[in-house]
Amino acid sequence: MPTLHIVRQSAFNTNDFAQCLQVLRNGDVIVFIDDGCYNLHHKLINTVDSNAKIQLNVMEKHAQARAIIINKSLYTAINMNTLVELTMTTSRVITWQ
Amino acid sequence: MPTLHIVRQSAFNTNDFAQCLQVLRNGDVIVFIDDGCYNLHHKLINTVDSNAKIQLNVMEKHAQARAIIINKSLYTAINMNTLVELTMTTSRVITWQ
Amino acid sequence: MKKLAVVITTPPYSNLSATALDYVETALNSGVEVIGVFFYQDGVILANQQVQIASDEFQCIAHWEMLHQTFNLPLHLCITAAEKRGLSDEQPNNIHSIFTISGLGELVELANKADRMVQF
Amino acid sequence: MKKLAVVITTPPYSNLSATALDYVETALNSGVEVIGVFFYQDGVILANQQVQIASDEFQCIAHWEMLHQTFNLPLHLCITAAEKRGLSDEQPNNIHSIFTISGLGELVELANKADRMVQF
Amino acid sequence: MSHNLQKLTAILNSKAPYSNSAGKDALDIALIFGSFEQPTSLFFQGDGVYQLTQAQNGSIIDVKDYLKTFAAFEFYDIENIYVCQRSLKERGLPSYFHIDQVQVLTTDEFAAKLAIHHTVFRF
Amino acid sequence: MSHNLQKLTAILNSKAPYSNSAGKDALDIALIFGSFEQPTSLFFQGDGVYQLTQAQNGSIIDVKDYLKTFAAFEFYDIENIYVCQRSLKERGLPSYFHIDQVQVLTTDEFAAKLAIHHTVFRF
Repeated sequence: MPTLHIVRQSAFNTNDFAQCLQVLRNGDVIVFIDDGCYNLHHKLINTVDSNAKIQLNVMEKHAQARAIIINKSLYTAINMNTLVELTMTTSRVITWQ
Repeated sequence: MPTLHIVRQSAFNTNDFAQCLQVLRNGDVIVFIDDGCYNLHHKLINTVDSNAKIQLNVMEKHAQARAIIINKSLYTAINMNTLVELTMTTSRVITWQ
Repeated sequence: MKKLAVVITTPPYSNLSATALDYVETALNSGVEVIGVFFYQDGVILANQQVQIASDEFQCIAHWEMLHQTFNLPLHLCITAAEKRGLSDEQPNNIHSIFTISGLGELVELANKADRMVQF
Repeated sequence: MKKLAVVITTPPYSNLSATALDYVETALNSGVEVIGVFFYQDGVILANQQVQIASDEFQCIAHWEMLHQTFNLPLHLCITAAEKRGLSDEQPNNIHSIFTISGLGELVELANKADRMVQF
Repeated sequence: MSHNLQKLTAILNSKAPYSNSAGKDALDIALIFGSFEQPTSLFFQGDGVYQLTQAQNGSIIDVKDYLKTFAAFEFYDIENIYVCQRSLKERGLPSYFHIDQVQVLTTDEFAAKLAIHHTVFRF
Repeated sequence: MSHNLQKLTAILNSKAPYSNSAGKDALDIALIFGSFEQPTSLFFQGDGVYQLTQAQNGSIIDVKDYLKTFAAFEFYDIENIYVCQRSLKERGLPSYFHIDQVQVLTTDEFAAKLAIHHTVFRF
């Protein structure tokens, strides 16, 4: 029953991503889109428990527009089709904006 | 040449107050209004250098509406007339919203 | 086929609403049944016919119109949120005709019928 | 007497704009010369005549109208920001008559003439 | 209207009550879902917990005090009201509120409760 | 129009460029002040520093790329462009930018520069 978390805000600017991290559960899926892509380089990302099997995805074109480099060993770069699929294959969606 | 800093956002929610603190100079004046009143109980307030003679003011009715208790040994409770006066007696105003 | 409903709360002059449009269009093109898009909060400003966006900027509304027509996509406007922002169904040339005037009851309906509800 | 100018960027359906109104009214009542209020960003929505606020909620616009009339207070509407949000000076019943249609040049003028410029 | 009583809706409140209209917009949704007899839970996290603080008074700052309407939740059968303990602690807030039936949950409990809902709106 | 060349205006940018229209709204003000020959300085702090990042491309996400207009600052005699070093460091950003003439300042220098201006707009 994983939750899809769509993260749209920069953690450098607002508390939204920190709140998202508080409700993360094993097997949940995160997708960073819009200004959420800045979180790839925020220290909060290091607090994600590596044993919790959280999938970390980034909307590739949103990162690219912002000249944000995606470390592909940590993040999966996805497109909008994959986000639509993830919406349907997870059990619920929370948008952090 | 003190600056008047009008702080309108909760530091629990956004980075604005942290940015305000970065540009504080000796003798500056802070007024917490609107959701800025929540900052009275945020730990960032402790980073204000007590030697820098920063005046800390709170819009009393804004705090009261939110049931925020004002520690009057630390903060001066002011009304809107005082905010207008401070606008004129300081050298510039920055609104953090 | 799974049913999707979308709530849009971000204003048309922000790129956030272009993302929402991109998402809905991608869903429709990939065969997902989008049972409705509900505009709430600042999302309602999109429905204002008088909105003027510089011609060299992205024309969000024209794109929504195309989706509405191509896929028969229902676009629901929350009238309470709209009235707070100066839209009126009693004035001419005000609310764009591709929108259905709705209340929050429609959101209940969408939440009930959809397999998944996503907020943008 | 010192001259004050105010820029308002917050929307009328937020209490932040009530604070702005309170500030301007207090300044006027205490004898400060308010040379103008400039509405920008979401602040422009206040000028939309079609905005409907429930009758038991605070009627911001009625209060601004009173200040405008009592103190001859200039209220400048940034037309570019307004057009992005669906206001139009070419439509009837659209922009409230207490506002002057202005451009950002007016903000330069206000910044020049005022002893102090405050943003709300 | 098709009813599906198994479909649970959560409304997650993250904004303080007055400077932002999000709290009121979320309340309107909660009451509509309640009036259509949809099972609906309310969650308060981050600055959203300020919506539950006792002794607030919006009338001082010209806000029509929508927080008072929270007293109607029982009438609408909205009985699952959860607040994040960590958010309260971070803000130095007590665990008593202006309405009854508020359950204070640890982050794990809060996350687990949220995860039983089919739809989550966040304001 | 009455000119007072001594009156200095600062525009303090605090928002990232795309999801929020604040950067564009601030740019419009900067260019108008510039065209009226008002001495105007630009400050970038917090997420505002992302407006200066090299190699961005808004066209990928359907944004008309107003950042390109930054190249016109010189033409408008907007030559004082300051960025907060601490904000850059916190975000792991380098000290090179898509326009010239950007001065990287320590927090103390940044604060001191801001304090010579008569009017400060923050977006």
